[in-house]
Amino acid sequence: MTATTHIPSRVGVFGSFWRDANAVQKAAALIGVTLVLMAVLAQAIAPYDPLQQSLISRLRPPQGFERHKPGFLLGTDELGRDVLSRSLFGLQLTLGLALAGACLGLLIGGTLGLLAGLRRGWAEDVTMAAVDLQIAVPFTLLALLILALFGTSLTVMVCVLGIAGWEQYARIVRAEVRKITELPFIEAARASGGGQRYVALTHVLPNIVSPLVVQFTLSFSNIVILESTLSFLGLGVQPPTATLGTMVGYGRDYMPTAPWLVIAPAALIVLITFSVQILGDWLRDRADVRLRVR
Amino acid sequence: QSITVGAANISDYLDPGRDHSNVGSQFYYNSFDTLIDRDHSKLEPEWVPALATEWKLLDDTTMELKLREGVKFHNGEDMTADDVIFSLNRMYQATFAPYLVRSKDRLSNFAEAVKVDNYTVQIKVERPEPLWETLVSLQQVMIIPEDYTKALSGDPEVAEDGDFEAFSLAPVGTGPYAISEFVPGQKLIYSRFDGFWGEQAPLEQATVIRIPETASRITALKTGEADIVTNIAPDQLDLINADPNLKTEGSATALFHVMIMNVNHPNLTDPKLRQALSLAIDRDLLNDALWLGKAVVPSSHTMEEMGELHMPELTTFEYDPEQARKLLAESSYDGEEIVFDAYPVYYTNGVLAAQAITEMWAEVGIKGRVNVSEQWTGSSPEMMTRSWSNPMYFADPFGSFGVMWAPDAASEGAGRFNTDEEYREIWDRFRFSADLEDRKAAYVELMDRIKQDPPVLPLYRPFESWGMHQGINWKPQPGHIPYVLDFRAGAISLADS
Amino acid sequence: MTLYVLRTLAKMALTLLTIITLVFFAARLSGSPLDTFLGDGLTEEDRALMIEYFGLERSVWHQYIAYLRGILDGNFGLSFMERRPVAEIVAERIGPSLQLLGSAIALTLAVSVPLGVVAALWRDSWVGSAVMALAFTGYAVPNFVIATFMVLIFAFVLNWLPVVGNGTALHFIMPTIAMSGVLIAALTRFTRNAMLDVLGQDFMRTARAKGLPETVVILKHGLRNAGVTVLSVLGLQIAGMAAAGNVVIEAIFSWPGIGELLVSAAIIRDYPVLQFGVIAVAFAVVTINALTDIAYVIADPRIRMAKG
Amino acid sequence: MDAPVLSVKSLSVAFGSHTAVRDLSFDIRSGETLALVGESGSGKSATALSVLRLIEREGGRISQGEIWLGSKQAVDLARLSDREMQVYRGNRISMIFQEPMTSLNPVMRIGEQLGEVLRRHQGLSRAAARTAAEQALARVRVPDPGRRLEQYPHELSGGLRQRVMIAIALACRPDVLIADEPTTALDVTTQAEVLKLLKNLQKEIGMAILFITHDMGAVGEIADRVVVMRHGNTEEVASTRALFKAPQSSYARDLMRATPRLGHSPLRPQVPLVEPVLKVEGLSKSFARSDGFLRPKVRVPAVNNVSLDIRPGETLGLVGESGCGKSTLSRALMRLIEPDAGRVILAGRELTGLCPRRLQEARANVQMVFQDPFASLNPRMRVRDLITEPAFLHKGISGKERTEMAENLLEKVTLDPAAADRYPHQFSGGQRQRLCLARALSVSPKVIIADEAVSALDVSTAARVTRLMQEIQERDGIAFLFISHDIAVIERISHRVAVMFRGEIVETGETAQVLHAPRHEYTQRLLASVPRPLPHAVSFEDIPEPVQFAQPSARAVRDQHYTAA
Ligand SMILES: Nc1ncnc2c1ncn2[C@@H]1O[C@H](COP(=O)(O)OP(=O)(O)OP(=O)(O)O)[C@@H](O)[C@H]1O
Ligand SMILES: Nc1ncnc2c1ncn2[C@@H]1O[C@H](COP(=O)(O)OP(=O)(O)OP(=O)(O)O)[C@@H](O)[C@H]1O
Ligand SMILES: [Mg+2]
Ligand SMILES: [Mg+2]
Repeated sequence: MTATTHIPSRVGVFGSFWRDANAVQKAAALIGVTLVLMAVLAQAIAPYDPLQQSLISRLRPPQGFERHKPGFLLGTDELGRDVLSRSLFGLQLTLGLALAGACLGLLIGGTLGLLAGLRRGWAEDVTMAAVDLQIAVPFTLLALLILALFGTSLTVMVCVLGIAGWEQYARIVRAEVRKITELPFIEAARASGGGQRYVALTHVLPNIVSPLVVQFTLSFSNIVILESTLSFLGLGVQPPTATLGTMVGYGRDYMPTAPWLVIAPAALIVLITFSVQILGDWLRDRADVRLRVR
Repeated sequence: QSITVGAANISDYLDPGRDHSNVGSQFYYNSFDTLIDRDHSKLEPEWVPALATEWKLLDDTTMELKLREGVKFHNGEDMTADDVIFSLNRMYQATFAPYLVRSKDRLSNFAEAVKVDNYTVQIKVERPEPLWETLVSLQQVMIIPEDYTKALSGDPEVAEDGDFEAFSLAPVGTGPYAISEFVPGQKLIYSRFDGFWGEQAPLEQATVIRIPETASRITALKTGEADIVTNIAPDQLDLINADPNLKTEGSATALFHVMIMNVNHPNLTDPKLRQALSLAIDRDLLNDALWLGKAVVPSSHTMEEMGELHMPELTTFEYDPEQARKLLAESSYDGEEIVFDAYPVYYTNGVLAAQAITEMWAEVGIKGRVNVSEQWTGSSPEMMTRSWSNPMYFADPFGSFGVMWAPDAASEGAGRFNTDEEYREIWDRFRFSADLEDRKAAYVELMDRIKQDPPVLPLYRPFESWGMHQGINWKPQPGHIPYVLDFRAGAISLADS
Repeated sequence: MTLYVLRTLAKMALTLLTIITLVFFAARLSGSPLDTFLGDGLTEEDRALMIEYFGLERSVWHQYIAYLRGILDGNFGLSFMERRPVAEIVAERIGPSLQLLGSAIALTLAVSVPLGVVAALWRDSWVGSAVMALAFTGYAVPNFVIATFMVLIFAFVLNWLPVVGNGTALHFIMPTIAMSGVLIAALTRFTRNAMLDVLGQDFMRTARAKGLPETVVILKHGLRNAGVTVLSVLGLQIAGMAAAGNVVIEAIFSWPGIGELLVSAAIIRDYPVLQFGVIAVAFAVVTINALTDIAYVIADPRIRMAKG
Repeated sequence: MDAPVLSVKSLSVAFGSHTAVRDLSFDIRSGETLALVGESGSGKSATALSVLRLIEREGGRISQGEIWLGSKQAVDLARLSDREMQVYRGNRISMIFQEPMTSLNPVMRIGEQLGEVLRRHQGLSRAAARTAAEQALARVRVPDPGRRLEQYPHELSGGLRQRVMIAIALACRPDVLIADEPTTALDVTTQAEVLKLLKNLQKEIGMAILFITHDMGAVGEIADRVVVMRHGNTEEVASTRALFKAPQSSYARDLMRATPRLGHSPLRPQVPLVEPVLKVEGLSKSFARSDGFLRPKVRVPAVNNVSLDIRPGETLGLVGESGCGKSTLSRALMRLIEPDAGRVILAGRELTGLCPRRLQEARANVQMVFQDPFASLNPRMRVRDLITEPAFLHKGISGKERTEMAENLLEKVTLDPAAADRYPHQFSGGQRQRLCLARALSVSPKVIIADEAVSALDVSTAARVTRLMQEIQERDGIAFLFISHDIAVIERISHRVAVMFRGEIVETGETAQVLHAPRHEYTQRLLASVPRPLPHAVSFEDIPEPVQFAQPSARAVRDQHYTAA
C-alpha cells in the first residue's frame, strides 16, 4: 500500500503562497517589497543629500503647488532640505531600527521563553515574574522614561526598541514550548532516548518557528509605531538624522501651514505597518493550516 | 469681562522670590508689586511709585522708603513695614535654599532691610550701589504678606522652609489680580482684586491654561477656546493673520538666544578655535530664514533697554567666514567633532538653529554634531557648546551679561569659564563705579576680553509673538523683562462691550 | 478564594516593590535634578545647598531605606519641583487619564464586538473583508497621526470640536477616538477570530439542532462564548495602553493626564513624583488586569471551578 | 406494517465537487432502530446532518433526493427553508452528537440548555420549562436532577453529559432521534449504560432511531436493521441478524471479519517460562492535585503498587477503563515520569536509579508506540529522520546509513521504501502507525510498549497493524506490553492479560483464564459490558451497577493466575 498524497516540491512552497493569497495580501506583499527596495537603494535613488540645507528655500511645497522649487518633488522642509530624500533615508533608518529592534527582542524574549518553557522551576518563575513586571509598566511609558533618563543616543534607542516586546516573545515561546512538550511526539523522542538538549533543538525549536515568525512581524510593526511615537515626543533619533518618526515629530508644528512635511513620512509609516500586518496575518493563517493538517 | 490665555507652559510653583525662569516671569506682575516700579510703556527707565510712595538715599549705602498706606493683600491683610522687611530680608538674608541661590547672583550687595516705623523702611547695602532703583524693582523682591506666610506651616511665628514651600502653591500679593486658583503646571486663574491700591484691573477674570503643542495652541485660538496664545513661532504668524478674526502681536524680546562654549573643554582651550566657531555663524541668515528677519542680531552683549549702556557700536561679535577659516588653520583644531547641545522644544527655533549652525561650521571646515536632549549639560565638563538663553533680568548689562559672566557667577561656578585678577578688577569697576562713563569704559574692556577669548555668542533677540482675537488690545510692553503677561490697567483692553 | 486573593496581593506587592526599586536606582544613576531644572548655572556652593535641600546628601542606600520607611507610613515624599505631596499631584493627574482610558475602552467594546461578529459571520463576503481592511488600517495608523489629522479637520478647519483639556463631554470625542483606534482594530480582529472558533464548535451545531433561530444561536450561544475569550485578552490589551501609554494623545489634547507628568518628572529628575507616578500606573495596570481576570473567571464557569 | 416515519429517498450530498453520499435510500418506522455503519469518512455524519438540514452550515449541500418526515401528512425536509426547518429541529426530529463534552455549551447551565428547547417548541414559561427540564433529566436517569440544572457541563462526567444530551434531544418527544456515534467517546461500561438507556427510552417514547456507528458491537446490541456504507455508497441493507449471519457484500464481509469479537479469537500459545525480560515490582505513582485554592494539594494515586513481568516473545495485554492508570504505568515504567516507588528491571538491568545518561542508553531496549500516530510523529521531520531517530541516538549512525536503514525499516513494516523522503502528514492513519512501529524497531528493542496503539484506527486498519505486530514478534522475539481498553483486541493479541482498575492490577493470568473464567468482580463486570457483535446477546438487565472493591492484595487463584483479594 502506498500513500496517495502528493509531495509538494520545495519550489512549490512560494508558488503556493502566492497562489493562495488574495488581492489585498498580494498588494501588501508588493508594497512591502517596494518599500524595502526603496530603503535599500536610498543612497542611489535619493535626488539630494538628506542633510543638505538651504535656508533660503525653506518650506517649499511639493511639485504642482505655488512657490514650488523645481527638482524638489515632495517639497522642502523647515531647513530647506529635500523631503523626498529625507523620506527615503528615513525609511531606511526606520526599517533598520525596526529590524534591529525586532531581532533583539526575538533573541532576548525567545531565549528566555525557551528556557522558561523547557526548564520548569526557578528559571521559569524568574522569567515569568519579569514578564509580569514588564506588563505592569506600559512599554511606551517605560521607553519614554528610559530615554528621558538616559538620553536619546542611537545605542539607547536600539536597546529600547530591542527590549520592546521581549515579554511577548517570552510569553508566546513559553506557551508554545509548553504546548509542544505536551505533544506525544516529544514524549516519543524522549522515549527514543533523546536527551533534554537534543529534544529542545531538534523537536521543539523547529515547531515554534511559525508562531515566532508571526510575532516577529507584529513586533516589527509595533516597533515602527513605537519609534515614531518616541520621535513624535522629541525623544527619538537625534536631528538632523531623519527617521520617519522624527520627520513627523518635527513636522507636526507645521501641520496647518506645511502639511507635506508630515504627509509623506506618515504615509510611509502607515504603509509599512499595514503591509507588515497583512503579511503577518497571512503567515499566521498559513501556519495554522499547517498545524491543523490531520 | 474675562479672557482665557493658552500658554505653552505654566510654572509648577509661584513665588516671585524663588523664580527667575522665562515661564514664571509671565505670571508675577499681575499679582505682585515691588516697592518701586517703572513705566513699562517706555523703553527708557522711568521710575514710578508703587508700594513705596517716595524714596531717598540717606547716604551711599542706605535708602529710606516711605510706604503707601492702605495697601491690602489679597487675603485682606494690610501691608505694613513688617511685610516689606520680611519680603526683602527673606532674599537679602536668605535661609531657604532656593532663595539663597537667587540672592547671590543679583542681590549680594544688599545687606538688610530694617523697619523705621510702620510705614517707613530702610534698605542697607554693603558698597555704594549704582543700580538702586533697578535692584529694588526686581521681581525677586516683590512684596508678600508676613503673617500669612509664616502661618502656612509649622510654627506661625517662625519663617520655616515649609512656609515658603506652601506659599509657592498658594501665593498672595498686593497686585490688581488675586490668584484664585492655581493648579501647578496646569492652570492659573486671576480674579480682579477689588481692594487693589491702584487703578482697577480691566479684566474680571483671566484664566491661563497650558497648551503645550503649538498646533493645538493655534487651533484653540481658532476654536475660541483661548483668546490669547503665547509662544508663536514666526513661521506660524501668517496662518493666524490670515484669519480675519485673529491677529498677532510681537516684539524682539529682551533676551538673547546664545551659544555658549566651554573654555575648559580639552578640545576647546584654544581661543582661536572658539573665535572661529563664533565667526563662522551667519546670524543674519539665521534671522532671515528662521525669524523672517524679525529678530535682532546684536554686535555686542548690550540691549536698547540698557539706555546709556547700550553700545551697538561695539563689534564684539560678527560674521566673517574668511577670518574663521584663517583662525581655524592657525588653531589647534584637528577635525575633532564639536558637539552642539540643544533643548528639544524649549526655545523657539532652537533645534533648527542648532542644525543650521553645524552646517555653517561645516562651511568653514568644522565638524559639528547636534545633540538634542532635555538634559542640562551646561555644568558638565564634557559639554563643548550648547544653546541657551540669556534674559535681561533687569535693564543693565549686569542684569544680562553679568548674571552669567561675572566672576564667581553661574558660568565660572559651573567650570566652563575662567576669570583672573584683571577680569575681576575690570568687573568691579563696571559693577560699582558711581560714574556711568567709568562703568561704560569698563564694560568695553570686558567685551574686549570676551572677544579675544570668547565663551559666548549672542545669536539674536528672538521675535516672540502672541496670537489673539481681534477684539483684544494687548501687546508686550517695552519696559518689561521678557515674557511678562501684563494685564494691568492700560496694558490690556477688550474692544467689544 | 481568600488564599487566592492573598497570593494575588502578595504578588502585586512584590511586583510594585521591584518596580519601585528599579525606578529608584535607575533615576538616581542617570542624573540629578540639579542638572536640569535648576540647571541654569549653579556654583558648587549652591549645589551643595540644593542637594541638602532635596535631601540627597546621604548615600543612595540611606535614601532608599528612608523612602521605603516613608511608604510604610503612607508618605511618598514631596515633589522636588512643586514641594507638595506627590500623592496629591499624582491623584490629580491619574483621574483624567483613567477617565480617558475608560471612555476609550467603552468605545472599543461598543464598536469592535459588533464589528468582529459581523466580520466572522460574513467572513467570505465583501462585508467581512471591508471590516477586516478597516481593522488593519486602524492598526497601521499611529494614534498621533489620527489625532493630528482629526484636530486639523474637526477643530482647525471645521471648528466643531474643542481641543484643549477635558472640560466637557465634547472634549472626550477626539482623544477617545484617537486612543481607541488601535484597540478597536486589535479587538475587532480578536473578536472575529474568537467568533470564528466558536462558530465551528460542536455546541453551535447542537444549538441549531434544537431548532433555535439563527439570531439566538449567534448571540446567545456564540457571542457569549466568544466574549469569554475576548475578555481574557482585554486585560492585557488594556495594560499595554493603560493610563500612561498615551503620552502623545495627552500632549496633543493638553489632557492633564499622568503620562506627561511622568515624562517631565523623569526629565527634570523629580524623583519622588517619578517613583510614585510609576507605582501608581503599575498599580492601575495590575488592578485592571486583576479585575479583568476576575471578570473572566466569573464569565467562564470552567475557570471558576478550577480557581475555586 | 405502518408507514415509515422517516423516509430518505435517493439522497446525494456533496461538498463542493466532492460527493460524500451517493444515492442513499432507507426508511425507519416508529420504534425501530436503523444503524448506519461504515468506516471513517464514509458519509455517515453527512447523511445525519442532511436529514436535519444542517449540512449547509458545514459547507455541503443536498444535491439530490427527498427526506420525508412523518407517517401522515409527511413533509419533505429537503425542500424546507431554514426558517421552516427550525420548527422541526429539536422538536419532531433531534440529534445526539459524538462528543458529549463539546456538544454542550460550556458557559451555560444545564437547566438553561435544556429549558431552551422546551420554551422554544412548547412555549413553556421559564418556571414551567424548569420543571419539565427536571423531569427530562429524571427520565434519562440522571441522579439528583434538580441540582444538575444549576451545574455546568464540565462539572459532569462523560456519561452524565451524554445523558444530558439525550435528555435535550428527547425533551420534546421527537418522532425521530438521530444518534451520531453517541458512545464512541465513552468507556465500555458507560457505553453499555447509555445503550441500555436509549433502548428503554425508545420503548417508552416510541421514537425511531437512526443510529450511526462504526462499532459492530454496538450495532449488534441495538439495531434492528443496518445500512452499510462505504465511500458514500450503500454497500448493503439488511436486518441485523442477517448481516451478522451472512453478510452479502464483500465489504461487509471484510468488516465483519476485521471486527474482533470477544471469545471468537484463537488463543495464542503460551511462551516458554524463561526469565522475564521486563520485571516491574511494586511500582507506584501519584499526582499532586488541588481541588481549588482553599484546599491544600492532595496526592492522587494513579498507579498503585503494580507488579508485572513479561517474558521474551510474549505479549502482555493490559486492559482497564479510561483513566485507570494504564498510560501512567507505561510512562513510569520507562521513567518518562519518575515513579514514586518500586523497581523496574529491564533485561537484567534496573532502570530505577540509573543516572539520566545511563537511562538514555538503557532506553534502547524498550521502545514505545503511542495511541495517536500522527501526534507522535514530529510534523516537521522527514520520515527517514523520524524512523531512524532512536538508532541515531543510540548507535550514532548518520547520513547514508540512515537512508539505508530507513528503507529497510519501511520494508519491514510493508511500506514503500521511497516514502523515506515524505512528511508524516502525507500518510494515512494506518501507515503512520506503521511508521511508529518502524521507529520502535530501529534499535531492535527487547520490549515494545504499545499504548492504545490501534485505538485511533478503524477496525480493518487496526487488524492489519496488530497482525503486523504479531508477525514481527514471532520473527524477532520481541516482548510487547499491549495496552488497550478494547478487550476483544486484547484477547486477539495477548498471551497473558492484566486487568487494571483505579491504578491497581486486580487480576492477571493467561488470556483464556482471565477472559473466560474471570475471578475478580471488576473483571466480570468489564466483560459483561463488552458489546457482543451478535444481535441482542446480552440482556441489559445483566449489567451490574458500579461497585467499590476492597483494597486488593494479590492472591493466586491458580498457576500464574492472580486476582486481588
Ligand atoms: N465540511 C466539509 N467540507 C468538505 N468535505 C467534508 C466536510 N465534512 C465532511 N467532508 C467529507 O465528506 C465525506 C463524508 O464525511 P462524514 O463526516 O460524513 O464521514 P463519517 O462517515 O461520519 O466519518 P466518521 O466516522 O469519521 O465520523 C468525507 O470524505 C469527508 O472528507
Ligand atoms: N500529569 C498528570 N498530572 C496529574 N494527573 C495525571 C497526570 N497524568 C495522568 N493523571 C491522572 O492519573 C490517572 C490515570 O491516568 P492515565 O492517563 O494513566 O489513564 P489511562 O488508563 O491511560 O486512561 P486512557 O485510557 O484514557 O488513556 C487519571 O486520573 C489522570 O487524570
Ligand atoms: Mg511657620
Ligand atoms: Mg462522523
